[in-house]
Amino acid sequence: MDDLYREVIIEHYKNPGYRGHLDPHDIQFEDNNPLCGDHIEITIQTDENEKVADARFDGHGCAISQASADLLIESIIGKPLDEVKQLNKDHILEMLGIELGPVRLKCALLSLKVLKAGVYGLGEASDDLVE
Amino acid sequence: MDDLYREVIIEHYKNPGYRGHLDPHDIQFEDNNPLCGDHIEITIQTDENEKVADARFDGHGCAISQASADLLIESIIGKPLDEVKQLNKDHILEMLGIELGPVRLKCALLSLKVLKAGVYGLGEASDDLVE
Amino acid sequence: MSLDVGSIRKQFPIFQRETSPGVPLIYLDSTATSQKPIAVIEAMNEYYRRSNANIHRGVHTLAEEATAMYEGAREKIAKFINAPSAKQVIYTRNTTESINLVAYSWARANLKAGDLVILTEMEHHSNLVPWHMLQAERGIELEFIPVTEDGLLDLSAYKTLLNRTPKLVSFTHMSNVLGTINPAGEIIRLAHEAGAMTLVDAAQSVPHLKVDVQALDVDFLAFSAHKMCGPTGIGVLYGKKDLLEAMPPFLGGGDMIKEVKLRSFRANSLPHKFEAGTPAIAEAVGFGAAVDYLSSVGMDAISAYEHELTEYALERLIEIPGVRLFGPDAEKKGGVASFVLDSVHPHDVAQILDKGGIAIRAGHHCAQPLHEKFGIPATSRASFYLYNTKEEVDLLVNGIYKVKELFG
Amino acid sequence: MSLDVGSIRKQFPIFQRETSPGVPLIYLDSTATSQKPIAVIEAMNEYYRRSNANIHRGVHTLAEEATAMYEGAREKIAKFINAPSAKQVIYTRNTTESINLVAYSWARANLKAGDLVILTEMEHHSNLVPWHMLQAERGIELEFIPVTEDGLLDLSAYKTLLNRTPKLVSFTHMSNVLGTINPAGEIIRLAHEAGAMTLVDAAQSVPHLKVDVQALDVDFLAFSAHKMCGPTGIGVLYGKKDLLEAMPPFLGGGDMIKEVKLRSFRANSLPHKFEAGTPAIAEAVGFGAAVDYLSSVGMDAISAYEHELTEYALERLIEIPGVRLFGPDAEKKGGVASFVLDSVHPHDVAQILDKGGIAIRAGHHCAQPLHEKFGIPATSRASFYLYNTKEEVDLLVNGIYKVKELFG
Ligand SMILES: Cc1ncc(COP(=O)(O)O)c(C=O)c1O
Ligand SMILES: Cc1ncc(COP(=O)(O)O)c(C=O)c1O
Repeated sequence: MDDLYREVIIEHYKNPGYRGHLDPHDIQFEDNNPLCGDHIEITIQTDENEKVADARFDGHGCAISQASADLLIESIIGKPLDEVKQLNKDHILEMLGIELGPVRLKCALLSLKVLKAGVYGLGEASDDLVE
Repeated sequence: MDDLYREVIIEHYKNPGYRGHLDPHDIQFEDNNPLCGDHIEITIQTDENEKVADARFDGHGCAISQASADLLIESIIGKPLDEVKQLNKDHILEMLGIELGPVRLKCALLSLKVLKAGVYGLGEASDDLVE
Repeated sequence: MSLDVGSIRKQFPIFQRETSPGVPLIYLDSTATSQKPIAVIEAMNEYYRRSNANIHRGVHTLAEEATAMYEGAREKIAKFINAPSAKQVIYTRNTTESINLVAYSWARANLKAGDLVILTEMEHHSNLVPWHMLQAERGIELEFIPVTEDGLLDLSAYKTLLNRTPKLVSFTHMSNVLGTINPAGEIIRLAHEAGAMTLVDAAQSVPHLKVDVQALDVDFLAFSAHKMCGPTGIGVLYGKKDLLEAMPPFLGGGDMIKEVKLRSFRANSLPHKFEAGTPAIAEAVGFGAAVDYLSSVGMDAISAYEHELTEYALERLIEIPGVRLFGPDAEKKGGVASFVLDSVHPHDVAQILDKGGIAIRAGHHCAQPLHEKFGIPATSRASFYLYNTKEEVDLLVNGIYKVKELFG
Repeated sequence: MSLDVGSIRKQFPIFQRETSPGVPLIYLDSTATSQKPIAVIEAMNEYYRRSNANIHRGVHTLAEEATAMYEGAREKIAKFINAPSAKQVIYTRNTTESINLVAYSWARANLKAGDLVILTEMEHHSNLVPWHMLQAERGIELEFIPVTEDGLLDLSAYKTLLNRTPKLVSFTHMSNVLGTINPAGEIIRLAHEAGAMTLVDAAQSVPHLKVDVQALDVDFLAFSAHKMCGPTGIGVLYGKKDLLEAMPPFLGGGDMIKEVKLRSFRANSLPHKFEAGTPAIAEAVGFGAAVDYLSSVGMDAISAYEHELTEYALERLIEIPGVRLFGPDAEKKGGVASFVLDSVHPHDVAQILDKGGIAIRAGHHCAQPLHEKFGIPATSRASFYLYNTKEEVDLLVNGIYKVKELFG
């Protein structure tokens, strides 16, 4: 069991460091995973150098989706937006440190999908963003 | 091979005794087997006792369908129409003396179907007539 | 318990497998799809190894054998649901396609703007979306028999709806989430009195209960092989003969025709009119074997056994602090136990149970509106079939305690 | 011949069978459906014995394995036809359903009364009846590229038809009666120049030739697993991405949705939008194995071998007094030999050959208008695949001589 729900996941799920909503914000996006009703909103403040000055996530869902979101936000603060645009699924999987089947992968990648749709300024989030 | 194409079938196919068309006639019906394009027309003259006075078949198709028609016509001449109405597939199969799969059965029973639809005075021939 | 579950389990090769080394499979997801007995797997195997051919129009030995097997299975299935004739058993891909067939063929020929179709709040998406599509295209109206707090259909509300002279009442015989077994006979009788046609989504009932289409007097009934020990890729639409005969064809192509000209065609007679192209032949053979298998065990024995198992499971589950169960008492339901656990997301419940080899389903189970009604996005669902045991229920309960610990 | 047919035949268990005691099977009916290699049969067997589960929404081990196998097969099939993405590979029941999907979804959304659809006179009923139905419902117009006496499409007539600005050109890549391999690339290019969409009925081409959807630049392409060493019950519709994305859904139900409310739904993304309900999962796994099998033998080697066999067969058949062959020379056709024999009805030919274990097909082969064009109700058809041999052709020829004797 430990390999699936590593302490880091349970910990970030129970005690997220970046849950919240920034107001004002420069970037905002939200989406849900229709398979399970998971919902993630991300708000970002950028600085004059096009870097992530601060960010937060909000929403609800399974441990994997919420822990992933917390880890993801932690990892992007201070990063240039251009670098954030390059993030892919390996980034999330490395942080989680577990293997996931196709269904749970969707949970894990929901926050990244929302993040990239927001940073790219898209109208709709597509799975293609995180493949 | 012999058991399938018994001499009687080849014989009735090559030299049918009752091929033709009666004019005038009291009963006429025709139909085809869409699976293979076989076509059978049957014409009947009845007498005052509601018996088959004379009958003929016409059409084209495989040996089984044409031989069956010839054998069938031969077997009904002189019979009361009420008896003809009772004929079923066993009558044909006995005369042919062979076993047939579902597709060839349709060929063998085409003439009976046409005959019964005609004798019953139906608008359309249905497979149910020969089941 | 009158079933010899030990020897039944031996008929299902999958129970020899471990989900990971040393962890045997505990399969509690038969509502999604059932496992297959050796007789079904072997029937298809044998078909491909000995008799495989295209059907109906072939005169060679293999084609005749394949045709006889394909049509023979239809006879078995007709008998299994007590259909008056095998011609009223139309092969489809699954329950979903069966319902769509009615929506495309019968409904588009018979319903116009403003006509009312009554569904229920506990429908599977398969019995919602085809009607949403028809609503968008045709402007038909939809109303829903409400579900009560304890997971039953509100029949008095139904009677009120019937005053609006619906054209069709389409409902699930057994809910795949709540397990509720709806009083299909009564619902159909009332519908007929109001002049409406009826369609029963029997995806969950035909696999688990004795269903008699003539006793029910149902107009259309849909089910899937894969939920009743049969293969994927095949389902059935049963219909009353006069209705099926009057309906226009649905898919056009080979086999569903009597005659084709360059610019026109004449449709074939039943059941072929609705079976266009090369059908799922091996799957029909497997379906026939599944029906033989279930009949040999006995549907009444299966229902009784599942009932006992469900009663036990509900008792044990409700003991667990933080578990909330959905649906009525065991008396009124089939072998389905859907629940939520404290604030642990069903996906997490299911995934942690899976580590212990326990396969349950988590999500909205293709019944989002029902979940919305209960104010939850998802549930965990354990479901039972003839091969499950009380020991497996105990393992499930232990597993849930472990989940609580991890998230505690 | 670069194929090791001896060892290929060993891969097909059915060739161990006798049609009656002492009479081995000579299977010359692969155009109707192909036989299945052990790898395909075993892949499905193994799926049912180890990994059977419903897909997509399950988080347990079996559901994940089943999903990975189902989607993995889609990737293989996409690669086999060189589709840009597996998302453009929609699973259907068969070629027939694939064409109907285009007729129901794309055509009903895009064609109105008076719009022209061009077909050909050599189409299978599957590529005729869906358009007849649309003609009756919508008043679209149909025109047909004529077939010449030697069984080719009359391309100059086609060019003239193109002046009438058709909306769709839908044609068979290879005729299942004449064997004619149509110049699909050119037909598609000309259609596009005239502003028309294209649909290729590839039921006979994908099993026998290397087909590259990107090289063809085709808009839609349909084929069936059962004709290419795969199982019954599954086929494919390939489509260009923007077209598929713009099309409304066809069947409604589970899996094809993103979200369902009581009174509305949002459709899922590709390919799921078009796959409603529990799909043919085991069949997809078998389809993937079939594509692996054909790839391992090599499509070019298969085509070359079939060509050689067909050339030999046509040579031998034409020698027989009273045999009239249909279709072009071996150069321009696949492994199909359709013929009539004097005044012996094709059903009689087929049945007498069957007594010798030789399985050919007799009838109109679901191409009635083509037969009408040639003024005959039915033909006898022998067809070849990678497992057939020259010895089998010789046995066929001997058998035909016996038929002549019996009817002589
Ligand atoms: C050219 C052609 N098109 C379409 C079909 C129909 O294929 P299916 O029956 O698998 O739908 C066939 C098969 O007979 C065919 O040969
Ligand atoms: C009640 C109910 N209806 C319909 C369906 C759809 O069945 P299928 O996916 O086989 O079409 C299901 C299966 O999930 C079900 O449980």
